[in-house]
Amino acid sequence: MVDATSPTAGRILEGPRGSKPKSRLSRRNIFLYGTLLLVSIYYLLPLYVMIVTSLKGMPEIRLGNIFAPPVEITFEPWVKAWAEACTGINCDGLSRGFGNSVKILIPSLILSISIASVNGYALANWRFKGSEVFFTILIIGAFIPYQTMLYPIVIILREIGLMGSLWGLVLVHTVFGMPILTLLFRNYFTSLPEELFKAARVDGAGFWGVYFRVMLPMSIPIFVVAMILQVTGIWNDFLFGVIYTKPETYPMTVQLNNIVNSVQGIKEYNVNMAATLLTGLVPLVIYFVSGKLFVRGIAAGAVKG
Amino acid sequence: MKIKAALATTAAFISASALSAADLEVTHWWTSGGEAVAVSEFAKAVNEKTAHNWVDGAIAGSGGTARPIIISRILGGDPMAATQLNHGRQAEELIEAGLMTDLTDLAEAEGWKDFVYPSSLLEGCTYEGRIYCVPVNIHSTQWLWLSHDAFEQAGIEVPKDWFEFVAAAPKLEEAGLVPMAQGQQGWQQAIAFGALSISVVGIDTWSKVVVEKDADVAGGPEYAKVFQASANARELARNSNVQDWNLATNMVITGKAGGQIMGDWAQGEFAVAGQVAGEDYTCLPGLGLNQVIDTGGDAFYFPVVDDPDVKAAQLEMASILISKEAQVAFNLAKGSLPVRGDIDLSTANDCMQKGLAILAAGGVLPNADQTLSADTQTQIKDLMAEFWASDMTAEDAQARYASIIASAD
Amino acid sequence: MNINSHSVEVRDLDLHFGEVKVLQELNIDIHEGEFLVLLGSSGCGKSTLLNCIAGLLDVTDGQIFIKGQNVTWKEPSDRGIGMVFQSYALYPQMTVEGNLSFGLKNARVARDEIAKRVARAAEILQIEPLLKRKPGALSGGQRQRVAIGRALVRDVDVFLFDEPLSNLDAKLRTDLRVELKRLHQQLKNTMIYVTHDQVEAMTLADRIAIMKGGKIMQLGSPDEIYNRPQNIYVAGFIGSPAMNMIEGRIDNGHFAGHDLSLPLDGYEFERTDHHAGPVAIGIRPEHVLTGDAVETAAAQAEVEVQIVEKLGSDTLVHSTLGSLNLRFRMDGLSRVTEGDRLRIGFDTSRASLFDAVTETRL
Amino acid sequence: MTLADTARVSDNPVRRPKQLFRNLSAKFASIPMILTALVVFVGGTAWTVAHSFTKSRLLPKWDFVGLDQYERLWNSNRWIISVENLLIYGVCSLVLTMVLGFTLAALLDRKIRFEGAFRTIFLYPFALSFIVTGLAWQWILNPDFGIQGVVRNMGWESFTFDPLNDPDIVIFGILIAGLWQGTGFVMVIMLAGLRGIDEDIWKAARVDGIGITKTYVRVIIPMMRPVFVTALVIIASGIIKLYDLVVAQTNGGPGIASEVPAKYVINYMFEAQNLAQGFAASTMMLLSVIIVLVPWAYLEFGGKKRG
Repeated sequence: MVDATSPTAGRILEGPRGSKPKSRLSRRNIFLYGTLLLVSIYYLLPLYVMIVTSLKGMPEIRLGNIFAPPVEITFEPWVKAWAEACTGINCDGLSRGFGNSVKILIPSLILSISIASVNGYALANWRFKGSEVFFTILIIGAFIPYQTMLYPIVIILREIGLMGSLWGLVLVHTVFGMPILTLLFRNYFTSLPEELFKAARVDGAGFWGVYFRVMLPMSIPIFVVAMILQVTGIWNDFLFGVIYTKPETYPMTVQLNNIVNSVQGIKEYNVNMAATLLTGLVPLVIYFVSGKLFVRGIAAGAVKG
Repeated sequence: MKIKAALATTAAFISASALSAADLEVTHWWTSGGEAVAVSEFAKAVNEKTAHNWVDGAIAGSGGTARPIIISRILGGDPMAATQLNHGRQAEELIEAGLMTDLTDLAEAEGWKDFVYPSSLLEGCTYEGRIYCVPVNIHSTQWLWLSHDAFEQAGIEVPKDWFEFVAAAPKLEEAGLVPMAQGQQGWQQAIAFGALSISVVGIDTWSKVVVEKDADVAGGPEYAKVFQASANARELARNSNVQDWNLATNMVITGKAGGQIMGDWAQGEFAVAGQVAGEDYTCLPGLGLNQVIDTGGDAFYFPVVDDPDVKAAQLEMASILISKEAQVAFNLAKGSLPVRGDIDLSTANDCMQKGLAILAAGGVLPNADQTLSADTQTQIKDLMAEFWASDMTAEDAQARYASIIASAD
Repeated sequence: MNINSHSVEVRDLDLHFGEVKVLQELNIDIHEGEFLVLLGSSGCGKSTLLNCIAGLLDVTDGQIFIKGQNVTWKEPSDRGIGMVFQSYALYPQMTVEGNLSFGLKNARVARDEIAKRVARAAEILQIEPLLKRKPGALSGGQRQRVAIGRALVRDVDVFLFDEPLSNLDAKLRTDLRVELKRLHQQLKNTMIYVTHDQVEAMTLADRIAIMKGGKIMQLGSPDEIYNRPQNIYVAGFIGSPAMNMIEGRIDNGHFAGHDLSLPLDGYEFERTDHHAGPVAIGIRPEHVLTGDAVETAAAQAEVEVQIVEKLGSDTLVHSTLGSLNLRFRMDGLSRVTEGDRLRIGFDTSRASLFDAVTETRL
Repeated sequence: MTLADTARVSDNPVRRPKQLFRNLSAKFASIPMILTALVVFVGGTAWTVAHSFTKSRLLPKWDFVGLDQYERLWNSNRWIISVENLLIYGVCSLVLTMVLGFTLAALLDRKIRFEGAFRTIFLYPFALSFIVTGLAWQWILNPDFGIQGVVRNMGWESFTFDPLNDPDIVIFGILIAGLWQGTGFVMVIMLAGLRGIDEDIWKAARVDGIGITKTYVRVIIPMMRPVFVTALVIIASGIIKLYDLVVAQTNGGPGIASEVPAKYVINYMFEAQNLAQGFAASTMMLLSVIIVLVPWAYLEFGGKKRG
């Protein structure tokens, strides 16, 4: 690893984690940044390839080198992916799915996060007999492949009359988002000082009072984390989206799958890549914009057991 | 004219209540180029000839992706108006559970029995004497597609059967071509295997195994030839590293590969590419060995719905799907054969004509969907996927095949 | 009997966490206006008891009364208590004023009444200039004042303090200690105060309850606790440096052990003066006589000085007498050094005598 | 106790309230969680397990056949390969994700410049679905157009890097994509954990002359146990569900070399229309999860009390 072990005088005073080195080209620095840059290539390569490919015309793609930048930049694949690509007989690209995805995302996001945060809060501060058992079941539930639950869920939704409705889908997202979110919220609320909770109870705040007046205002970071995780999860969902919706309300991922898997003649890699990027755009933007908050939120206690 | 008459009969037993326009959601997994054109013919027919609106619910991928979605929706009490399913044994249980609309009255009124040919198609839709689906096309899977361009490059004649094709392979390789294009997916490999088996051993032996499920025959010396042929095919396809069937077909179209064993739907791809049968490519039913084809195909089912408007519209739609005009338009586009024996397909190309001729001559086999359960078919697909991608010996593969047949249902 | 003379009563309180018995058969009566300190080392159950009284923990068995009302199963806010926590537990997103008024708003107190009470508490605690600030902008001492204020505005009968001064530095702790004392004198409320710091306990308490293992070892005034510890644990816990414990027997009105024979004429036996079994005598370092006073003592001995600790006000000497270690206090100006031999005397009238088996006072 | 006391206690009998009604709001608020746990997870699982003993085909039915489905399952070559693949993938993914995630976090924690940029680069793949991940890597690993093709075009003709078409290493081709997608999130968790370590620990280690690597291994990592537990839950739950990535990248191929259990379950449920076989396979998956998880979960989440 990094060579900073030699206890040269003065180093000790520099601070714990090697702080700013004196020389920009020290061996340690070359190693450190070298490693980071190398790893960055691994992480950036697919994105680079996707972007570059999506800007090429098909003839250029057939020439071979997927890493070469486009000789002639064309936005046609993007236009096609957004508005023209066909699935079956519908040729309106991804555009239709975008609005649907948003319509699915918003209520799912709100419901799943509200329920999971209240769960986490109850588990952290208001334990009752059996609460840990339910929580353990929930955590094990995180390991069940969703597909196994497909039929039972169909039956449950049918029985409560939500099959095929938007709310059925919202419910499914809430249920399957619950394990990890509840774990995060529970850990976060556990990490908050318990005396604060006690003080609020002495001050006469009940279950909801403490939650809304004391806990909630202190929990912005973890809500950001939950929101980012859920936006990603719900937006990227294909399985539930396709089963619990109808063609006119198919989310974007279903249309992405249709475009990518509808091979008409030859595979239009550029359109596929553009469609892929378009579909990933919402979560990507959220990550790029609020990545810092995400890290902070996780640091703010989501990881404390 | 006939259509109008059919519509009249349909309307006759649909209740007297005024028909109002309904949105008819139709799920299917026809999304490749030729398929999409074909399905739009149906959509056009429904939209133009009725007051109803075809809402396309295409789900890309194979039936494996689409089927759970379709079944979940039907089970969950949120059915679509109509859905593609392969007829045969797939829908039996849904019918049994009373989830599918009984079309018998309509079929009798329109006299389906009289014009659907071969009659096995309607049998596939029949459960305990009642009819539950509309067959829309006939697909057969015993076709060898050959690229004229490729053989020209290699400087040899276009082969006339499988064995000639195998003999020509070294020449193709010398010319830097892939002898046989083969998509690396289990179902395509199973098709190749099925085509080889019927062509190599003939109908009788084939029936003993596939229809009667005689494991001894399946493991016997006669069938060993099939596995030897499959092992040969595996060698020929060594350098074919595509996944999707139409990409493999595209290798044949562009002359990069000599040939491909694929169902008759490959024809649609040739058509989209503007190629002409007999000039640019050749098709050999039964791999040029046995003049037989199976009669699988697609069918439409109509799940039971509550909405009376939709109920009525479903019957109208069923009637249209099987009508002459729609059959012609659809099957020409899709490259499959129509389900009616009473239409003139002079516009059909060389390959379709060959298929029709075989049908007329009675060279008809039951389709795997009718003889083997999806479960057994999946096991065979798994075996084939493993066999084609590995160096498994023909003997090992045969032994395992025999054991699958032994437990088949 | 005047019921109201008891402000808080705890009856047969049990608290179990699974198999662990955190509080056992606990009984305690706290008088109106009394300042009671719960003292003990960590894990003794003192904070747990306080939390039970506050209603923040469900008891396993037993009853709790506040002002004659059975509050065992009442909500914390319905018990007429105010509580101050070690970590202050101020709501970080609210201003000082918000923190002070939060409980009153929850109790739906009229707005002008809230303003009045907040103003009064702020005045008492001298935090008026801080009212609009958020806790993050306050120093530790200021935060603790706000925390106290939060209890104050509730206008309650009983104040509960859970180690309120532990997070403060030494100087601030001393100041606030005095202030708390003054506050108690001014308000005359019942106060229950948990601490592990015996100086705080001795200076603040009307009575101290010393706890160990979920039980009260002794409940009494600081004076009683210090001078008449009821058992060896209390004797050893209170006082710094700790009491000298010498094991031996009672023989004919004398304590005999470690070659010492100490006459027990001046000792007030609480139970029996004829105890046959092994006993231990406890003598506080300051009750070992040195210098001129030695001559007046009925029993004397010569010790060897091992370590001398100069504390300024007095000098602490660690010495050995044969195999026995003895600590004692001398005047701050006395000149002893390591290795000296010193004569010392014992005053048994202020000693404590314990049954070495039951560890209780004789 | 005095007489007056006795009288008062009996005058004012406050019995322990019914356990059921204590903490009522909390219980009320937990109803969604309880329903999810009991109805969906326990109920759904029980339903699945029960039907694995039947011969349900397309639709769930009650035709009890005992352990037939399990016998067939364990005689299936594809299932055995799936399990082996999951084990290889699982162990590699768990270890590598942890090690890479931690190493990257440790590197980022060394007060470097552009930390935010690097962090974003490592994290962004997590925003993309497995489908997208699989497609992108399928593309990059394509022997003709991807890395192999490019290197060969540069003149190194014998260069071979074609994991997706080599049955022996195809699972590692999937691993490359899986790591790409998942390490960033674990890195963030690790980074958060590292930031939570008291600076004094580092000072103490410095003063004691403990090397940096050794400090990480001996001091920091043991202190980050809860962080590792959270990471473990998240990684492990992802591994067992591995499906989309395989479907998008190789669809189980070449042959059946990259099949995984979740795919077996789904294929048999829906493609083979043999629900019971799929249920039997998913029961086996669940069983292994439970055997590993329940004792651990009990220790981790169950026995602990606050305070």
